[in-house]
Amino acid sequence: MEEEVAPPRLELRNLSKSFGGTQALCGVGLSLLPGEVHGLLGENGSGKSTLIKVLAGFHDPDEGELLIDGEPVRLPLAPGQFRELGLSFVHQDLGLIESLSVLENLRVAELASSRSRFGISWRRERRRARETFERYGLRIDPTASVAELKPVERALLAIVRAIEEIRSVGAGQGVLVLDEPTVFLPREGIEVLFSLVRDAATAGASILFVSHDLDEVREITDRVTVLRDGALVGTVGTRETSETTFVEMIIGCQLAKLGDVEHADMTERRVGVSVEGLSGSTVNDVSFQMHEGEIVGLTGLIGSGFEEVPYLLYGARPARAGRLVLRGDETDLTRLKPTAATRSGIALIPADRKTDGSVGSLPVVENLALTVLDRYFNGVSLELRRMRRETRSLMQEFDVRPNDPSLPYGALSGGNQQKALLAKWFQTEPRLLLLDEPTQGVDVGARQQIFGLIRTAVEERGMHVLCASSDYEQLSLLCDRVIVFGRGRIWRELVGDDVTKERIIEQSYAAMAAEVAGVVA
Amino acid sequence: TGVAAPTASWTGAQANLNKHKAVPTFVAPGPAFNAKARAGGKTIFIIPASSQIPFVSTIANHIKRIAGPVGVKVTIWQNQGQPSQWVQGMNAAIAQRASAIVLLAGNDPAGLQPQIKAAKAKGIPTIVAHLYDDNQPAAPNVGGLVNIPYKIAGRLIADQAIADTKGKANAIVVTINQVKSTLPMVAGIREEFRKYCSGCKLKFTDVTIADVATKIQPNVQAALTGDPGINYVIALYDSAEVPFAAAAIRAAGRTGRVKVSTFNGTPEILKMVKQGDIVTMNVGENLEWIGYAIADQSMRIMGGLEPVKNARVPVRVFDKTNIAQAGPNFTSGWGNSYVSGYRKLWGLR
Amino acid sequence: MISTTESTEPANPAARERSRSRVADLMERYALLGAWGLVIVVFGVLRPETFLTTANFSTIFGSQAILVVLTLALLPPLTAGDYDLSVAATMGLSGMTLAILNVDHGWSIAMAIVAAVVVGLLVGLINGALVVLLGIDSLIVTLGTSTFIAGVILWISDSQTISGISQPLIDVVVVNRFLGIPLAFYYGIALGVIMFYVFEYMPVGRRLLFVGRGRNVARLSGIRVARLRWGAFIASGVISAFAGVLYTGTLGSADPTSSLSFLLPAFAAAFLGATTIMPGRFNPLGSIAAVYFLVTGITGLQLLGVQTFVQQLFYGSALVLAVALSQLARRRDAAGSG
Amino acid sequence: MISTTESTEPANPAARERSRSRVADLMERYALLGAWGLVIVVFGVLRPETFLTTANFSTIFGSQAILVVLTLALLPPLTAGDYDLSVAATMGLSGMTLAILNVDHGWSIAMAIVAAVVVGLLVGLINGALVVLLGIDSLIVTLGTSTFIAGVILWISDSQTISGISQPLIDVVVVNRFLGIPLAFYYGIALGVIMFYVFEYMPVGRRLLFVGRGRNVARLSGIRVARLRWGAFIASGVISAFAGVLYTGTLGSADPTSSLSFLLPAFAAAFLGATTIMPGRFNPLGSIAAVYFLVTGITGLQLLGVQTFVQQLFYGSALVLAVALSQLARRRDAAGSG
Ligand SMILES: Nc1ncnc2c1ncn2[C@@H]1O[C@H](COP(=O)(O)OP(=O)(O)OP(=O)(O)O)[C@@H](O)[C@H]1O
Ligand SMILES: Nc1ncnc2c1ncn2[C@@H]1O[C@H](COP(=O)(O)OP(=O)(O)OP(=O)(O)O)[C@@H](O)[C@H]1O
Ligand SMILES: [Mg+2]
Ligand SMILES: [Mg+2]
Repeated sequence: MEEEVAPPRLELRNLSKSFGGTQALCGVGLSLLPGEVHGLLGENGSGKSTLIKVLAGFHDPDEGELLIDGEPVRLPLAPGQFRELGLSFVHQDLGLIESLSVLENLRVAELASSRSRFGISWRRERRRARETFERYGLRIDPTASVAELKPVERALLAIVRAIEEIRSVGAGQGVLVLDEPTVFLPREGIEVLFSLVRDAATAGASILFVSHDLDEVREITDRVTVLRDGALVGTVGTRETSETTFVEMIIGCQLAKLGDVEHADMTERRVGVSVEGLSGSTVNDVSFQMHEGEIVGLTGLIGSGFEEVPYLLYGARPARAGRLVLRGDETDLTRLKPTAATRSGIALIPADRKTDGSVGSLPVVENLALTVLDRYFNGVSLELRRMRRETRSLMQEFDVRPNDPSLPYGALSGGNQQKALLAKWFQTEPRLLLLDEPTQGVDVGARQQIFGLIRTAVEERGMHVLCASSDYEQLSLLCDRVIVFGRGRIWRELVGDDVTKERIIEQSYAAMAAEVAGVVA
Repeated sequence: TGVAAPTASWTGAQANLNKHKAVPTFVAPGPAFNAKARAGGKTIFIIPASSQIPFVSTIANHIKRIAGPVGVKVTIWQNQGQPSQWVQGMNAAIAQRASAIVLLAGNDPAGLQPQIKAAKAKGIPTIVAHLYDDNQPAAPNVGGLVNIPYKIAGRLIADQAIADTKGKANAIVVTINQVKSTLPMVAGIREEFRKYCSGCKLKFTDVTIADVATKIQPNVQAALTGDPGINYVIALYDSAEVPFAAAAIRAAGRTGRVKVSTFNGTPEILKMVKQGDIVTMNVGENLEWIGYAIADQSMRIMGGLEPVKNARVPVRVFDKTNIAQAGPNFTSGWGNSYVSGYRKLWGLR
Repeated sequence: MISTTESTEPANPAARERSRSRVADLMERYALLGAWGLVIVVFGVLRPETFLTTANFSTIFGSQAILVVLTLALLPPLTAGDYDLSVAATMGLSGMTLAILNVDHGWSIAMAIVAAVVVGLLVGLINGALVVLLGIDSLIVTLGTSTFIAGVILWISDSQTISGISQPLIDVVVVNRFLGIPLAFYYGIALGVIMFYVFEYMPVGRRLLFVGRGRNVARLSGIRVARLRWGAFIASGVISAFAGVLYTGTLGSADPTSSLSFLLPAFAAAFLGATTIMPGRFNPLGSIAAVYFLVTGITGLQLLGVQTFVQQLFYGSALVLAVALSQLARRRDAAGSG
Repeated sequence: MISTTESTEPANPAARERSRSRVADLMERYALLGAWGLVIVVFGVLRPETFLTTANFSTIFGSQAILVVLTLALLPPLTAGDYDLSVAATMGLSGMTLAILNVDHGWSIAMAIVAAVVVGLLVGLINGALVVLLGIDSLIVTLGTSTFIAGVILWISDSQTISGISQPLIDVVVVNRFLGIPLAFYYGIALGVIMFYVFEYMPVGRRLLFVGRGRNVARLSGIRVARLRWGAFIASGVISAFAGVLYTGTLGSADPTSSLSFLLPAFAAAFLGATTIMPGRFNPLGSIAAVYFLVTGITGLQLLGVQTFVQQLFYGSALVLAVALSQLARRRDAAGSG
């Protein structure tokens, strides 16, 4: 790159960071050019988020240099220093405080910087926030608490916040760092995001973009840096690199091509699960059935209500009406509690793994064993040794790395946490498995492995799987039938050969168009 | 003579006060004995109610100083007033084979029966000092008593309220019922009001020891608001109550119209008697005298002698007429008769 | 340390997960004030001639300034997610310092007050250092320093009450009045209003809240977590010291042990206060309302002449009932809408 | 209520998020025991003839059984993420109930004990109901019930100490000995071991831990969160009542107020105990070690005959230093490796 005249906007050299025994980063280098969208790829646990948290001043690196516009900056960064350097972030877990209001979260940058000192006018701030959301076409109440928002809205809030912050830095300046911002976004959200990212890049900002979705990466990035086990694999131009090369760089070997998935039509088989007249806060009088050996997907656009269904079927949120018949056992969903749901063989893997999934401060083994404690209780005492041993092999099966059951769950990387969560519920051998965005943040290799495990369980144990997701590719790879929602009702069902990414996208939009038409009419 | 009964009954209260204004004289509590021979080389183990209460630790230190020259060893079990610490102290005393255990100033033997019995079984008598009035029944298994004339003290603080208002007392009494000596003091107060001031008004408000700081002020202030005629606050225990009662009077804006009479003779409160704006009288105790009395009783018992029935510890009324005699540190005003008296009694030179 | 992140958060975010009607919102916000009004009405009916008098309300307002200030001292650390159990001991230490310097060493009252406040500042500095630098749990640190300070007070005072504070202090605390209420009351209110402004309208207040609600997120957002937590402890120490000055001014003396009994009432008021005015957040105005609600009831009972234990029964049940009330408003709404 | 989810978690999970060397791990685990050993050595050198005696250790072990049991009573709610500030009051109430029934009403000692334990159970039931059903913060509920119970004790006892408990109770608590130590000691140890077993080797213990650390996670994992929290309060009430029985058995009497002074020491021991044996978790064995570490130091000072303020200085600094020590072991490791 000798011919480049302008220095990179941001350059990292020889960055290393270890946690106890784990070497999370080892001599990594990275440079972001002005106006560039730069992808950061790597398997789960390869050190992407760690690198980003060093830039945020959260982790103190063991070693490494940082240059901004060619000027060296001392590491570790002081808290808030990233702001002076023109950096803004969307972190993997979004960096929002749930118990505080949307407005407070949105304005954290101003509140954190000690420039303005007196007399916040909350009335004015509310108005400004409403205007901001309007500009992005969002309908979020600034006075609501973040806990009241859906995962999508939270992601959008974090994205809007970061983009607003980078705008305030000034045109053509700044670095926007996005750590897996798209996992909760449905297709149209991703499109909005990408257009915002392109605008920022055109204005001269640099963007660092992390995702496990290669299509997204190929769509938006100019160059890509790949990490493996904390070490740098290399930086390549996106256009010059093929998908298989990317995969090879990421996992270090060729990935067996999954090929075109065969989608059997199983609607003729016996009905194993039926849901009747389900109503929640957005879904209204929904009924559908699941057949034996069938994996059913639920999808739709924001606000269509599909993502609520798994929680209603598990009793995690109160249903207004509805019945669930699971292999002949009938349940009144308005009275269902998670305890009873677990007893009758239902399992839920929630989307928000941080608050609903597992406890970060406790070891992986205790988190995983929680749902099957009775299995290790021999009437006198828990067999802790066996618990540890079996957890280890379970982690092996789900490719949770590092495979150390005594590690605190929170010390796992985001994708590995997700794999561990799947493991936690899989081992209960449920009759009905409810998934909400099950492979969010899981890398390509592990994703295939997990799909394989789900398939096997369905085929060998006759498990029923219901998967709510706005990741259309995931649905097309996993499901035999996809139910598309619109306006809280079922809009269409796609079966067999119809289950393709394209068809799902088409129908999701059609549902929305119908909705708009419905409103107009 | 021809003069009829007192012009007003409150003068009886005044007379009682006057009687106690003079320096008390020493009266031997029992027969003389050779203290060195009887008690020399023995150990008194003192467990104060709480080492954090100044007058309690002062008495303990007096005993230590007094008994030293006689050849008696004194161990003080420092504690923060928790019963489990007293239990530990009792066990330590038994383990160290003390010759006598003194439960000092508020440490109720009713609450330590298992330990007192264990000590008794080992031949160690438990002496209870500064807890009971002479007329109060003592807990079982107690080997000796040094009582305080609480009832007399109660009568005197009532007399002050009656006499100072010339028979028009309207008093609120701040009690701590949880403390054993409150009972005889209240009995004394009621008796005086009945006797010398039948038209007077008497109200009570009770607090627990733990609530002294947070409750006395609001309670007294509320009482003053509720009855604007109140002109006296009778505070049973000076250091625990008077600062808060005085704060209530000030905060209610009644300084000069509401006075305080109290008991214990703590120097800081005697100082307030001298200032005179709020506290008009304090029934004092002589902590050194009490120390002598306890040493005397302990040495008798350790020496195998008959315990004395009445330790004859006096109290003295301090008001503006005689407060000067308490000296600059407010610890004097008791003469020397008891020092020489006890020394003679013990056969010391 | 992140453990205590959510620790002192008084609210129920789960329940907040439902949007609710304005009425329930207002009911929750003002339930405590309503309960207070009710107490006043009840005692007003029972004892109109003594309870419903200016003298009585002047008593109620004038006698609790110390508790108000001490409760306010708890709020900065609580908001930042830390417990400060040493406030009551700090109040005692600063009061004792003031008394010793003023009475025994003949310092002018102004200088003695400055010294007393500096003492509070030092305590806060030490607490903060132990919590932030060594990363020890705030509860155990302040339990430790509280006991230590109690020892220091006994030491420097030789377990004696020190009386004879200069009259000017007593005058400006309890003797002088405005509208019939001793000045101490207005100091407490003024402090409360200032703190309300800082918490609500200054960035630092929100930063503190972020630190208390999500320490990691706050760090990621570039907030100087350690500095703010430390600052909260210092603020707490200084305000406690101020309470100590008022306490000594009220009593005209300082005693070595009584201040400790203010600790639990202050915590009760802080937590009760977090259910009103701005439910779910520790807030100064709510805390003040809580203090006066409780004392109004106690004073009323006192005027009725009931026994001490009845006051305790009232205090205990009023605490629970007042919180339950605001909680029920929220619940009923949640049930109605969800 | 989710607010308090993480509330009572003693550890620093962020710091724990690093795997660390065995040595630092052991150092952290046994720092408190090491400090205890050091205290014994120091006093052993200073006062060999009184400190290093069986009588002394029998005293140390025998006299603190009440504090041990009361500390253990705190652990179930703390583990479940709740504070129970009413344990000391409950201990007082059950002790007083026992005394009144046994002495004043002539109940047999066995029946009176049963009644005392039932009283504790009822208190736990009520605390649990208020916390779980009404969804009120545990700190304020138990502060309220604690005050209420204190009032009830004054009421039923008429503020008087009740003495004259039947000898058999006294015998089995403090008179009878095994290896020279009163039986009370063994009750405390036995309870601690049972609780250790339940927390560590029974499913319910693990579930309780998850309820405390992540209430929502627990709920969605099918755990009956409300029932477990309620159960924790009931356990706490019953164990507190047991402490009350031991207390009354030790003193041979019941007094109306002294039990309250055990509250803060019990909390101190629970939190200090959470730094040892199983660092980061409230654990019974650690709590017992903490109680005996602190009391050993205090007893040594008492034998030296130092003034009481020195005891407080020791207690306060021992608390902070012991925690700092285990924290430093962890830190050094974190620094060395990260
Ligand atoms: N606080 C921590 N303590 C110990 N180990 C940690 C900690 N944070 C991260 N790690 C470890 O560092 C490695 C890198 O983690 P990181 O979160 O950077 O991965 P990632 O590339 O972002 O993965 P993902 O795609 O799953 O998000 C992992 O092995 C992880 O377990
Ligand atoms: N890696 C980490 N993970 C989680 N918590 C941490 C980590 N490192 C430090 N902490 C804790 O987070 C808090 C903030 O620590 P930090 O050293 O970042 O403070 P700071 O805000 O940088 O302060 P200062 O402005 O004084 O530099 C402290 O309580 C510390 O114990
Ligand atoms: Mg990551
Ligand atoms: Mg820093």
